Amino acid sequence: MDFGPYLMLATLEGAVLAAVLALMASGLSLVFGVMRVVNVAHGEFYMLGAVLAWWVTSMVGGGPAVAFVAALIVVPVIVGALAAAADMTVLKRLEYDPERTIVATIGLLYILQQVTLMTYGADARPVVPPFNTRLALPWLEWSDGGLHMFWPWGLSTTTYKLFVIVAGIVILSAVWAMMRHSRIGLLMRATQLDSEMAQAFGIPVERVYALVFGIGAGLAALAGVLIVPIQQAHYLMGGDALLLSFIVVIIGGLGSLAGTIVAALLIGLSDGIISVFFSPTLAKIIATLLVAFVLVFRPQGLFGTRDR
Amino acid sequence: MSKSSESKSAVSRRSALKTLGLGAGAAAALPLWARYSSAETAAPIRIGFQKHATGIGAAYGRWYDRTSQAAVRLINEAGGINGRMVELVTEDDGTDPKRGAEVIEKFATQSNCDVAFGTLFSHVVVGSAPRAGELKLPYFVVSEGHHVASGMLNRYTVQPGITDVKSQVQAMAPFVSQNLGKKVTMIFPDYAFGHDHRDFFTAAIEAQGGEVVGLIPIPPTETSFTKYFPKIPRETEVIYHVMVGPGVLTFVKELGEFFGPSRPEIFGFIDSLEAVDLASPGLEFLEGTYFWEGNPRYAQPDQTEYDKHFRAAIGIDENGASINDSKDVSTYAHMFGCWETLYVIKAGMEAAGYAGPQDRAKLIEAVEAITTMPHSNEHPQGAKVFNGKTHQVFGPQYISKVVDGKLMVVHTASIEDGMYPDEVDYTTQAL
Amino acid sequence: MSVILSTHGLTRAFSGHVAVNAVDFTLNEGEIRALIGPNGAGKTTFVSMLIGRIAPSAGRIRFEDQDVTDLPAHLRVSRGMAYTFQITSVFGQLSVEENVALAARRRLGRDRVAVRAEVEHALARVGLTDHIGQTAQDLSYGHQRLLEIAMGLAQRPRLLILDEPTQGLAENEIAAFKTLIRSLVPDTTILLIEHNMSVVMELADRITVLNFGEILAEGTPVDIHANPLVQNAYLGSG
Amino acid sequence: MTETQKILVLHVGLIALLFALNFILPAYHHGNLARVMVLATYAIGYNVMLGYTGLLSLGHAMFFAAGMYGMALSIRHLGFAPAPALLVGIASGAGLALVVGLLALRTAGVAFMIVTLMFAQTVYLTILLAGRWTRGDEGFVIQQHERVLWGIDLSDPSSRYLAALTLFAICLFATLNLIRRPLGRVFVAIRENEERARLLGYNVFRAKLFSVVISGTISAAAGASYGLLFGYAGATFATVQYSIFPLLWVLLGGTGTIIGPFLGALFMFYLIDLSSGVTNAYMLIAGVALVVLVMFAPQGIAGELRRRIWSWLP
Repeated sequence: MDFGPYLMLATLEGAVLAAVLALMASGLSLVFGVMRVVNVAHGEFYMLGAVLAWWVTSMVGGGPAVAFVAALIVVPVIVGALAAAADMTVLKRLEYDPERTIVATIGLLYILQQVTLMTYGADARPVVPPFNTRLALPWLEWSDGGLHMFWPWGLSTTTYKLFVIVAGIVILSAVWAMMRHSRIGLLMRATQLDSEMAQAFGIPVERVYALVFGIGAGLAALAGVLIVPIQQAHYLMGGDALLLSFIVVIIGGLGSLAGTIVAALLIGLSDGIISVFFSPTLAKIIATLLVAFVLVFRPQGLFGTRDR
Repeated sequence: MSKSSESKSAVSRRSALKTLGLGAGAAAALPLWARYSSAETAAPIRIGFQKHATGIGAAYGRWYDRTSQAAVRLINEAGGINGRMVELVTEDDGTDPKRGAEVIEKFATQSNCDVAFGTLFSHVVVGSAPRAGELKLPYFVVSEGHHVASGMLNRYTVQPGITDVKSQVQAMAPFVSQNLGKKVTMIFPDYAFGHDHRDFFTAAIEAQGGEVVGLIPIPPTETSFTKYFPKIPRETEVIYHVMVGPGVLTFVKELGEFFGPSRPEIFGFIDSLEAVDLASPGLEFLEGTYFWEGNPRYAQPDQTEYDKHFRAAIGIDENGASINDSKDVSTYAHMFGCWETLYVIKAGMEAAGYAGPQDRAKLIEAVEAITTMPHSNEHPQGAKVFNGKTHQVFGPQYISKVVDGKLMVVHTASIEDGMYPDEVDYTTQAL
Repeated sequence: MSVILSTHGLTRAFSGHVAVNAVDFTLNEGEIRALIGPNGAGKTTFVSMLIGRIAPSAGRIRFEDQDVTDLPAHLRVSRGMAYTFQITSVFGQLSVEENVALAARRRLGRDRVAVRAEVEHALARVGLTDHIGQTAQDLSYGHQRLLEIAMGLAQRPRLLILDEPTQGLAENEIAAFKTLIRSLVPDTTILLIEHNMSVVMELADRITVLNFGEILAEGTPVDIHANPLVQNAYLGSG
Repeated sequence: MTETQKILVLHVGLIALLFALNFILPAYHHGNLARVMVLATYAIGYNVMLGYTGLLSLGHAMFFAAGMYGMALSIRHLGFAPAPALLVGIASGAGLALVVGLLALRTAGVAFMIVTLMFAQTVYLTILLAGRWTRGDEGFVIQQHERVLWGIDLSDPSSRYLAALTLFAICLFATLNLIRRPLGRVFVAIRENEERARLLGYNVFRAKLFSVVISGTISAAAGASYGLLFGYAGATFATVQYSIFPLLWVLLGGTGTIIGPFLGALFMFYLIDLSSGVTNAYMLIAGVALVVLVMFAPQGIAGELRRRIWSWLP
């Protein structure tokens, strides 16, 4: 494929990845920002989102669109409630000690993964997208002294992929509005700034924590529901998603929502675009090393500010 | 169908009870020392089944299990091996080479298995085989990897039930170059299994006067693939794809979306869609493309009695799915290997007069002495030629075309198409 | 008397707010100097720059005739500076002995006998000998302050910077502390941030008053006591 | 008995017990224990960083793999004998640890965890990229005749066991000695209070670098030995899972204790082995064990021993 159309295709693909990553990583970032803990089980909430989406869509009749909308609404709530329960039964008792929380969430990771294996099984199962039309895209070329439009081989996307990009933007705007303009958001921000002070001012910090953990997991589940018509639900899908969203959160600066979204765009797009220039595995190595070096030389993230 | 198999198992239970009753009566009549020895010979033959129950191989593991259980049931119904019942001792290896090696040790030294069997994923085989060799535990793998015939493993590791990848790939080249095109672009996973495809197919297609114009290795754990497809050169006449793991359906779907209505010829290894329903959303574009199949998933018009027998025993319908759930698609192209391997173990044990672990070396020699296996209920995939020096079996390969959403065999590659010179002679190694 | 430490134009700004502003400061060898000033005057920031916990925004620091501005903290310590924290900062999980031993060991290395002797000596001087086997976090607050000082002593520093050492000490402990500090000079120079005015007045040879990040006054206790600017600053802030 | 004597009795006793077990254990457990000792050595290496210096790495598999591949590749492609190959493996791990330490130690806390994770991921992908030499994920066998060290066939069960025990004992006593020396005491000081250690005049960065290099070297020694003793090198050992394992073993056994890594590895091995007989989802049991442990016994097995009965446990 010519370079121009190739780049455009890589960008489109990158945008889909970025949308999903941004959702998932903002959940991780929210949890870290407010609670100062790293949730290693975050990828499993994403996986649960996808698996439950399969379950809901195969339960609900009325065509793929209805079933999908049902999944989009029901699944994040279930996963969020599950996460909140885990927070109240486990994390609360650890007093959110950072290292012990990591260990506990590794345990949680295995529990969720294995229970899924025992119930849902080891197969990768597809969900029918609510709509999915292939859109061939045109490209402009300068030839014979003028601009000509043509349709390169393979330059295409699907309506569902475009929907994922839009849905990502809408949901993230909603999260941002919630943080900025709602009472809940205010409570969260107050808790983030100083949890002891917030407690002193009568903010129910424990409930805020459970809520935040639930919302964080819900966002991951939402990402899982959105991706499952493109990929399939599989019990091991959480691992790589976790790794990628870790990268995004770190690059964006821990706990910064805006930074997370910018980083998701950056990682999503570069994942597509680096693969234009290098052999795929080498591209992955380069991308991974880049992230490591960002952390080493700019530990506050690309968009964070230094603490002192 | 299910009814008949139920009544069959009921019969077998009754006959087993009868045998037990007879055995107990006979034992009571014998002196004490004889009772012990007879108890030993009546003890079941234990076959350690290294199962990918968890990890990335789990979808295969489930079907390898069902196939093996069915074969063991039939073997037992027919009187077992050397008059002894056969028992599968199943252990999960987590599709992990370290755990695999531990499981082999457990079979050999803890659960008193006579042989080990059933591994699919190459890295588990390669990680486990050294331990099997050291423990002198016959290890029958069903992996299709070239590791056995390449000479990397040892005298105790045998692959008598499924053809290896080198042979499979080589057998495909003539059909591809003669019917689909000479300029091939390969898409394969960027690890050993994919590299085997790359190296063996490149050599084979060149021998047929074709060439590989593009190589697209896909990193493991990749979940989206569209971004790699633009690397397919325009001159490509045939796309050769082989993928494994949970991302396969996405891969094939995105390949279809990428090309839309205008695509080159596509030839894939069914590994890309093993255990995946061809009627899955997004796979419509596969119509008219070609697949290698180790064993045809869809019952063909000229289906043999052997294939019917095989399907019935495991509980699989004519579309290669579970008879209880048409969406539960089997790993039909590979799992016959478990069945056939178990029958090879049976034949080997009978030829060796196998009585217990002390006869393991004899068992290996007996298996090495096998040369041909006829197309039969024991070998439903087709007749086989076994090479006792390389410990590798060779069988026919099938190429199917997707017609009306089903895989219809269009070409059967002969055993000779897949033959290559020996790379090792395991019989020179000590037992 | 020779100068042991001096600063020239030492400045530190935190995102716009200037905590320490172009301070020129000299400390003579063998003296006891108190650094006082209202809360937020920049005292801790100032000494933190001296020891190397915080990098200055501008200015130079000289210690024993060498520019140490660019040296990391541990190298300044190995040249003979020592610092005790305002907020008790001992190794809580470790024993009292090990806390002091860590302080002594950098200088004495593997010589276990010498380390042990130094530990006993330092603990005896602060009166913690009986607590040698205890875990540091089990000590009372006052004892932890004394342990902190013992860790300072065990380093045998040329210059000992004490950040509010008497905070949380009982009256009799304060008295012992004064005796202890007096016994250190002239081998060790003392720079002491202190709020307890009786300690300051009794101990210090000279006093430097910091206000809004600048030196407001400097002189003997009597001079400072009589200085109207100082009185004003304290009253104004209080 | 003085504390030092008690410590000696306990640890020498453990090694003596393991030596005696060589002669009495049934074959299966004999083999398992040999494996556990090598894995415990890996965990000991990990514990130097986590338990004694307070550095939580999520990428230790890269050191284990560096040892394994340094050893295995020099046998496979350079025709080295086992002894020099083992040295190459250990040196690879030490060299990698030095580089990783120099870079990663510029960060702390969560960032340090992620940086080590990223470097480990890079090493894993590099092994795959170099598939021509490493055979990628499939890995390769180190043949029996290539595993004869000074005339001892390491594939023989008893030799293997004793070799594993030797490695384990060396690393056990080396770390025991380390933490009683000034350098080890500085590690502990950094773990307890890094800023205080710095202001006592210790070069904290250099000490942490030592810790990473020592830890990486021991982990590499374990990786190289694992490959040599069990005859296989594969990329699986460089995956994230193998970075998580030593963390689990150490936490389970007790961070910052000398025998903890062994207890943790042993406990976890048999937990998985026994539970895999009960359910396919044996990792579920591992997960539950982790949650329960971190909630009710955060100090791990040896940590609880120290808290309850043996306060002198190092």
